[in-house]
Amino acid sequence: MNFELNEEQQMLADTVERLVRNTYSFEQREVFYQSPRGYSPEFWRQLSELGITSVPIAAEYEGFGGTGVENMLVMKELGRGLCLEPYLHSQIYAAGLVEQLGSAEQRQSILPAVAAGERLLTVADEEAGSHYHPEAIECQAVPCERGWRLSGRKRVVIGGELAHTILVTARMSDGEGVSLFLLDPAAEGVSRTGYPCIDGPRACDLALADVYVEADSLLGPAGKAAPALAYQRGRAVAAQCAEAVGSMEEAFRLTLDYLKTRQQFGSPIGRFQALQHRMAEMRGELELARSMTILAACVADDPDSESRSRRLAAAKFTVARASQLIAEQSVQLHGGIGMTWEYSLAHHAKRLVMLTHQFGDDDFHLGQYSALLEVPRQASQQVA
Amino acid sequence: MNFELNEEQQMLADTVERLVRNTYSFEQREVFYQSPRGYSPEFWRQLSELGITSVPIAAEYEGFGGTGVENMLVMKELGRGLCLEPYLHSQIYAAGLVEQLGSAEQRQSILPAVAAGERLLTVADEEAGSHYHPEAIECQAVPCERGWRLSGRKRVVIGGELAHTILVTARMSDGEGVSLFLLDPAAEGVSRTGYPCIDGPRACDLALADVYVEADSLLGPAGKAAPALAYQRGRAVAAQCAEAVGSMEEAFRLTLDYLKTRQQFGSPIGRFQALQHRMAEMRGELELARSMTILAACVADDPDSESRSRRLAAAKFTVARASQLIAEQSVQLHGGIGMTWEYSLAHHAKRLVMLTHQFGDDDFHLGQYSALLEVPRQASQQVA
Amino acid sequence: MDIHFTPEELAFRSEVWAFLGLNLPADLAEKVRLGRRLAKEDHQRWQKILNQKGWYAVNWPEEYGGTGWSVVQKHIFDEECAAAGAPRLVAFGVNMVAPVIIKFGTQAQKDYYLPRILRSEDWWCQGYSEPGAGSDLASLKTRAERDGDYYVVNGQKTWTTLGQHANRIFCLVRTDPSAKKQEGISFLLIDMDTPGITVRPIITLDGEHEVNEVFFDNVRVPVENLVGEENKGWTCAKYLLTHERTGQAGIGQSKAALAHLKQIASAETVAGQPRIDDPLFRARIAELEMRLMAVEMSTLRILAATRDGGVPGAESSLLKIQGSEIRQAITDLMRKALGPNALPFLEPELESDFHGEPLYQDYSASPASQYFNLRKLSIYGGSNEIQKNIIAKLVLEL
Amino acid sequence: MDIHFTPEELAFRSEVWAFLGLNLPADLAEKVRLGRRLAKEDHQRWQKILNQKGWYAVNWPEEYGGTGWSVVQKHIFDEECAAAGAPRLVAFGVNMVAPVIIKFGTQAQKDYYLPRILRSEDWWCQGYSEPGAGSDLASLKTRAERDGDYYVVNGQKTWTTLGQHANRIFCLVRTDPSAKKQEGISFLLIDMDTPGITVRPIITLDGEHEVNEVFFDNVRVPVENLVGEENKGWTCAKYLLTHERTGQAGIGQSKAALAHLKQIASAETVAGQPRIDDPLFRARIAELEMRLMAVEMSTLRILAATRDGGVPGAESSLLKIQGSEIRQAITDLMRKALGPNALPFLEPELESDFHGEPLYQDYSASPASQYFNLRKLSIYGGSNEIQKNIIAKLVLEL
Repeated sequence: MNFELNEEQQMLADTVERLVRNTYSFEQREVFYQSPRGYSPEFWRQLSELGITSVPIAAEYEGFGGTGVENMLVMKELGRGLCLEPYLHSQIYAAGLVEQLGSAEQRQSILPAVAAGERLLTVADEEAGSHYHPEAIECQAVPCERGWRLSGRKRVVIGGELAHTILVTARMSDGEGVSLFLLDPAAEGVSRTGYPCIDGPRACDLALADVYVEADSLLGPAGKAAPALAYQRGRAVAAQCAEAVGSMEEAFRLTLDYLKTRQQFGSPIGRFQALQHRMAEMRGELELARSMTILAACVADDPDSESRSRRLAAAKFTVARASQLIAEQSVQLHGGIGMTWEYSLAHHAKRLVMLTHQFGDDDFHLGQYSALLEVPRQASQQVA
Repeated sequence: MNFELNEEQQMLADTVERLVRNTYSFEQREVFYQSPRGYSPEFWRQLSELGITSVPIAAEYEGFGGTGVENMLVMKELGRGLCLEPYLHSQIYAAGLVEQLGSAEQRQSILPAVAAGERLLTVADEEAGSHYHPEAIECQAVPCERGWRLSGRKRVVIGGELAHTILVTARMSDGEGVSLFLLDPAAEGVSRTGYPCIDGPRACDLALADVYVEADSLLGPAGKAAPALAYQRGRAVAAQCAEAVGSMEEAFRLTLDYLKTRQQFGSPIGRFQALQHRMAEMRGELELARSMTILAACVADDPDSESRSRRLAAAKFTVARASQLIAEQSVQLHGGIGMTWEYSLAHHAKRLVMLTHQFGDDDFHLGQYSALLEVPRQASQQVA
Repeated sequence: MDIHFTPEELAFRSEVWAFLGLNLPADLAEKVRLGRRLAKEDHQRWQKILNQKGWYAVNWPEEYGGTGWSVVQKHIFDEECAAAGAPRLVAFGVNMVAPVIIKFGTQAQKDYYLPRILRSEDWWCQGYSEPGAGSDLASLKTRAERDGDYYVVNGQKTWTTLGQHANRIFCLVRTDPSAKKQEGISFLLIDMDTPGITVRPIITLDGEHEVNEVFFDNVRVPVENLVGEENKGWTCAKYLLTHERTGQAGIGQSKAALAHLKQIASAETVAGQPRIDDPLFRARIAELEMRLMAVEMSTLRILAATRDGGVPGAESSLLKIQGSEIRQAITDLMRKALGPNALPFLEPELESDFHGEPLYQDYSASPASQYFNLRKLSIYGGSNEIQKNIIAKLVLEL
Repeated sequence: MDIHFTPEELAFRSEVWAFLGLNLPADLAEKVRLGRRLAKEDHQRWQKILNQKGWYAVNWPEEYGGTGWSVVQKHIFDEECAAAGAPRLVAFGVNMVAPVIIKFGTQAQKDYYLPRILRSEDWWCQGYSEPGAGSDLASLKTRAERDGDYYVVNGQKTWTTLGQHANRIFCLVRTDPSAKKQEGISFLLIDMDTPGITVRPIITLDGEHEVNEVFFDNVRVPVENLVGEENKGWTCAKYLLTHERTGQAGIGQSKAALAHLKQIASAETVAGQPRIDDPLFRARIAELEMRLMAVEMSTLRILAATRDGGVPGAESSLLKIQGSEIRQAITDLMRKALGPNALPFLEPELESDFHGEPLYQDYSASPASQYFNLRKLSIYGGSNEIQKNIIAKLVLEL
């Protein structure tokens, strides 16, 4: 057990930190947000030039071959900068699914381009009635000659407007289970309705009206995608925790600065003990969130197990609770100014709260953990 | 709707307040606690002389005919004084069961003596595995010639050592449902193991080994005691809320005084903003507890309904949460001195926390309320 | 002591209910239910309907056109209005500046302003906060210097809610710069059309234009617009603050919001099962409903204990804290009930005049926005921290 | 960065586990599991077993008889000890005064006291708090006046944990009454047998005799019992406090307590259904277990980041707060798991030598008592409020 970054990891963290700091000022972010794509293609190009887009991809597909720890380092800085690019959904979540489920051919044809930042992926796995349960879907895949026809509606596909390939979940009409398909969004019958999410990144709803996909667009065995979805959502959760920690650190820093400078009743408001204690409590929760994010990063690539699932659920739960606390309290401690669009803090608050609406909120993960709780067997005999 | 006490009610409150203040100093209470009975027979005699023991009993049984509001006024003062007498269990809960379920003869033979403070009752309705669910019992009543034989074990019968009559719940061996029996604790086969509870009053466990009770000891129809138990537990809950409010008010007062006098770092500790804010929060919760106690008192004698049950559950929930908060924070704000046996505050803290272990704790009542939650019908059609 | 409604109170409830059924425009109620923005005209339309019935100036003394209702009646009225989806009244005119004018104003001020408020001819906004004086209100810097029959006002106000609609503003200004903080402040009524006033929007984190900055550049205000004595404006301010905090408890609003939450949690399903049937989520709603019951009882009890028409002193701070916290908690659960469906930021669907097909459900666009918007409740009207200071000082005497 | 245990660490865990299996007396483990009082002899027995193995003075430098273990090893050791039911070590000697003597003591003090601690020949207690100086420790008044080769000590200490067992006490005393607060304080080692010392029990709300008052009436203490320089005792005190707070995190204890909670919640049934299967109660346990996981990771991370053997500075305040809160939360749920069965106050069943039949279950007597007893965790060692002050000042620089 050790908590130190090695030299390479420290360099990676520094590189991303510097890039974000230099190109992603809050004013720039607002420009990116208002632009048609909703993010910065230029920043994405820089990320790919520096090899950052390749970090989560295995070396055999021209990636950097990073682990959960490297993903954490990248995501933390993207979180600090409130970056709008679909790194998590494309490079980590979707690419992870391709790597885990794809045939050698599928992987070779997709992943190098993803690593190079040239091909954007995303996953369409939420529906109106699924609420973080990827198995609770209604979208259907009906087998047809040399392929399938997909029908249904997908909700809130992050980065879905610009993705070159969308990994779509569907229920097999002729059997049990959930399958994953590689979907070309230009295919006939696909329609996308785009919008910004309240925390910044753009997403879309996806309507599939008898969309034909070829046989080789099936990713992994038919009807058996659920374990891979669960596993890769675990990796995504770990990465998202890091994003939240980056954003929390920044929100906390802004608030601490504000408390030291804002004068009321003749002194900096940070002199008031009630606010000091609240900051101490927030600092404590931030510390726990950091620790659980490290834990999540370290187990993200472990083989699937109940222990891994428990730890990832605990990480997301802890981080989600801390995120909401720090979001709400940072705004509260700022007063009105913390609620204004023109101040980055307000956007950190939105990000921190709305991140909990992807991959499960605190209650969802509390439920997951409860279901996996280790309970003593025949305890009554033991203790009675 | 009005929140004012009438003149008679105000007089009642003042009378009990004065009596408790004069005879139940904390030092005296310790003497009563250490005495063999564990409370003060003399104080009980005074209560009966002033007619206080008769307050909850209907006028036709030589009682005062008080409502939930009068019970509240009495219990609040008994709570403030941390009184050890079994007023709640005998005069309110058990007497209420007799009044609701008993035959005219049973009522006439029991209640006047109870009102006069000469006959003590209690209810044995908890078992090791019942945890606030009076229907989840195993104690059995087997019919026999001219009566029943009772077998089983009862837990934590408050005031059970000294009660002249114990109302015992049992499951009918020949059918469904729970029955209530009037038990003479001197009957053959009854054994009692007495002990103090951690918050002061004494209780006992009760073992029933084939105890014979006569036919006329059945209270109400066989197997049909559950609704009356639920209804009377509601009245007890309302009264217990008042007891808790009395104790909370005293704990809060002691803490406020302490904050104003205790010096640390060169000023009274009540000058520290973090402690001020905590006191403000406690004051807010106390206010809510007071309000819900009034609500509970006002609906306690309403006809049974879901609305009454919801309000009583909400009252107990609110009061239990406030009780624990004020108990814990009063101790915390006092520091070590708040944990010493020789200071009344510590005993208020114990009382406030352990009161939640009778008639259901906060989680129990949260569950009750959840089950009774009014949910919009076919909401999806309405709102979609 | 009896918390049951009397037959008279029940009859009053029926009367209010019947009135709302007949007179509350369905399109307005629909906008309110769905959390749409309300246009100025929406508010005015409803104010005029209420005024016609004589139910607009609920808190005024009868001789000025008030209702003379008891605390319980006012509560019933609020609750029924909120349940029916009536627009929440914008308080600045009818419930903020009016009580001040009634208590401290001259006869001429009463004669002029009160009827205009009743008839919705004036839209008032509040000039209290300044960039350097938020929670520390008394440190305000906007100056008013006497020049003949005028005050000349210079300075800046901020967080001016719905100032973009207003034709009048009531302001705290500093008339004696040499006096200490609370002293030297006066209470002025200012016509927003006066030359030298500029209103600049502040966009909040939910993308809304609800608050503004107001700049005063040599604005000439007639001296007869002074309310009360010069340099005694803090008295008006304090009086108004307890009114404001009491109004902020918002029990009726919270009850309506909770009902809406339950509808959303029943409509939103996971694998076909309504969210409200999830034991944990149901318990969260139950907990909130119980707390709201307690806050409602406390509000009624505290208001009933006051003598002067339902405006308590320092205890109003308790109501403000608890009322704001519960409204925030309800929007928190509303957002959570939607799960991923809370993410889209669909501004057009929030517009007052949106009549299109919603992307998902008609209720889905507003919960997240409202959650963020209502962070303001614990900040404005004296932050909840300030309220705790007040309780510690005035109630607990610490 | 890797949170997995290395093969060496796993081997170490096995070694500890095997040692405990062979050497921890079963009767001791049983008492610990059931929350019984431990007698002085119980503690000493276990200390001697550990010392024989060389595992008693875990935190000392190797040259004095310490283990030289890493932070992770110490954590594994704590966790295994707690899981096996080993008595929690009484810290005052081995983990409190000893590090101070090692860091600030004379060679003679080291030579004399350290071996006696290792061999359990001395039982130390702590003379810090005074009736007028609780959280404000530096305002202490106990005086030590120089008289030849002696200090003459007068005053009173309080909250002296297990002082009734102790033959030695380390004290903070005021040696220069004219200096300001922290200055003028010295650190003295005092033999409890010295004439003039009186120990008086304080009974706590759970009926326990765990703490004491200690009175000093012209107690003559040789000057060679001074640790460090005269009037520089505050340096020792601060050094010791970070040690104390770090030790108070008590992760191993919390894990063992949580396991016990789960056993109780599985054994306690309502209508035959284990409490742990109630969705709400299960969620409460799950929430606590997740939090404990987070606190454990944080503790390891913070300790690992320190260089001098696992004693962080101001961040130890975070560990103290979180560690104490979680232990309190566990006993809270343990009490609740028992429902009405938590009410009986069965003191005899808590006695070290109780061998009778328990009234209900063998575990049922202690949870409520422990819940009340552990209120102390957020009070002693610097209250959690004081810890927040420290964080605000030293970590956040507010």
